Amino acid sequence: MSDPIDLAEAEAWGIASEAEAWDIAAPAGENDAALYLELDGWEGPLDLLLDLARRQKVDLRQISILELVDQYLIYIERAAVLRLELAADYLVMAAWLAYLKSALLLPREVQEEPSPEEMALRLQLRLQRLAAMREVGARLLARDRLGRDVFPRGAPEGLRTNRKHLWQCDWFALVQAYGVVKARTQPVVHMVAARLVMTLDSALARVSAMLGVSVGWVEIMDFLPPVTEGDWSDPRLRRSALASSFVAGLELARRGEAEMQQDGAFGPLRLRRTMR
Amino acid sequence: MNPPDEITRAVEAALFAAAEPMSPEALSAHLGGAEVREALASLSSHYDGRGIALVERGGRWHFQTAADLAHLLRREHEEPRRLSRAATEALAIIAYHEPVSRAEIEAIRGVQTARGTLDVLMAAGWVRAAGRREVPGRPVIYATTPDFLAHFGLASRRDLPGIDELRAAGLLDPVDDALEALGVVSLGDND
Amino acid sequence: MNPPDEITRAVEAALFAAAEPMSPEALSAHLGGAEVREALASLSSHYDGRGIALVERGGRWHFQTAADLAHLLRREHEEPRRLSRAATEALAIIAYHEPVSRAEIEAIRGVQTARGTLDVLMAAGWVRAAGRREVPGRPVIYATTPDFLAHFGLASRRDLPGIDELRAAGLLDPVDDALEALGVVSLGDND
Repeated sequence: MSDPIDLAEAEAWGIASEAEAWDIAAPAGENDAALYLELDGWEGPLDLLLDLARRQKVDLRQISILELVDQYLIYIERAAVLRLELAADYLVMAAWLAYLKSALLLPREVQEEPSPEEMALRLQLRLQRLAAMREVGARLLARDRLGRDVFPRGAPEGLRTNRKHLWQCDWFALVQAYGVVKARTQPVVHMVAARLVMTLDSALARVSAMLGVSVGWVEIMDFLPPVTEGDWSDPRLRRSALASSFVAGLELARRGEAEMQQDGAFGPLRLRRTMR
Repeated sequence: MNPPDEITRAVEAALFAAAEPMSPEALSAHLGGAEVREALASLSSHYDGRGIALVERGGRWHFQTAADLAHLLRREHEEPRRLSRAATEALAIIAYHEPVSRAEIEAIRGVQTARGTLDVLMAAGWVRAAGRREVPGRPVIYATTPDFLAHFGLASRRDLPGIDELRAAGLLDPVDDALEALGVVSLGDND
Repeated sequence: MNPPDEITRAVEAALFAAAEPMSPEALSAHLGGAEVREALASLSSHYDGRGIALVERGGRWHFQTAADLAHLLRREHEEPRRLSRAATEALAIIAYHEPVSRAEIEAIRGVQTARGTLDVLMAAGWVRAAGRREVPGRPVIYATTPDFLAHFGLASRRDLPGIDELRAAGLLDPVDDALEALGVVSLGDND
């Protein structure tokens, strides 16, 4: 058993070590007490435990957890006596350690899970891991560091690869682009090209004349001029002739001069002179 | 070559890490009063013919890249790239109407012109900012550069074909027809 | 020592002039596709024992002053700001366990990690966010950077001091895994 820790000494040790080993070079956030729990230089209960464990001066694998628990509880008690404000997690840890201690000491009838031995081992493993990281952190910082122990070239010329786009555009592309812009934005005049049509008047005259000489139903297609005549083979003109002839038929029917008949949708459309 | 002695190593490292050329006095002071001239001479001959040279300029020493390798420091990597259609149009408008503001370019193109488009033309060296137009907002106006004329083989902007010539060449035909015709009729055949 | 060949001179000059460590690939690209590995090896041995050393850090090469001359050079250079203890621990944990989440860092340290701690490490360029762990909450995970290796003089993470011993001792494994390895029956395994 080591001597109970003198609080003042521990404090002094903590503060001194902090100041000596680390500058709290620090962004504002690190001083945020809510996030950054420090008690006399310890960063939380695990840190304090590790420090206490180190004082046992044995390999962390062989520390006495019971002794460690005692030391921690003594520390907390003293802090309470001195009315030091303890962060809640130090007290939580104290309560947990007190429980662990009693579980380790008392004879057990009912085996609880996890066993106190496992909890103790777990604590020990955590301390080992923190200690390991602390140790390698110090070793890392002690290396020959670039900018502290070894130096890069003070004034490197710097390597630059100027990635230059070699823009390509030729005379024709330029002139053509201007043409495109001009064409796109010049006032647009819509010209409807004259095309051959059969006017309603001529269709009316033709249908009317043909009905006059017919005796029965005549299909509307037969009123159209024959394909062999002039431009009438042009399908666009034929479409116009069909439309005009149809309208002419309707007009004649309206006047009562003709009758129209269609048996079904898209069926043949027939006309005949009105029989009076 | 014998291994360098300690002073030579120290001088070598100090000059390497120095942000500025150093006089022998400054070096010596830096190295605790050591005599550095011999070390400088030995280093200078050691680096002779290497990729790095130790040189003296106005009594101060520094390392620099060997003169014949200076081209390694600034490499130009040129990537041929075709000017985008938007950039070509903007360039053509500037060439025909210069000086023009961006708003005027947009008015003529009939579409918005991305900021990057003019940057590209300026990076290519064909267009420059040519002052500001004295109207509200004082917009920057753009004009072509001598490089532009050189690149396009023009003696002056007057060499650009006029509207009538463009029309004669079919370049004022509606876009689709013009594009269609491209494959078939070239400007030269149309003259 | 024979005079260096042209590629060696070019590699020497390029690395000397470079503001950043360079990978062989980047070097090769800069030197028009030249094969540089042999030159790197020859330079590395040429500079052995001189005041300057050619070193490889995380696959990237750079020149730096010889470590044993630190005492001569340090006075001129302001010591970099020291890391806080919290930041040092976080850095060690990230380096030895990477990639790790903040929660994992905190599990080892036993305290919450202040917001600024990781920021300091990231601002120093030693730590970067390395994606997210695909577990509930998808926490960000952190890893070290090539600059970390360069700063601490590590050729690779395998050179981290004591990493083999730590691994062999199981100290890089989570506590739960260690308990299992020790044959301690935990609640979950009790069925």
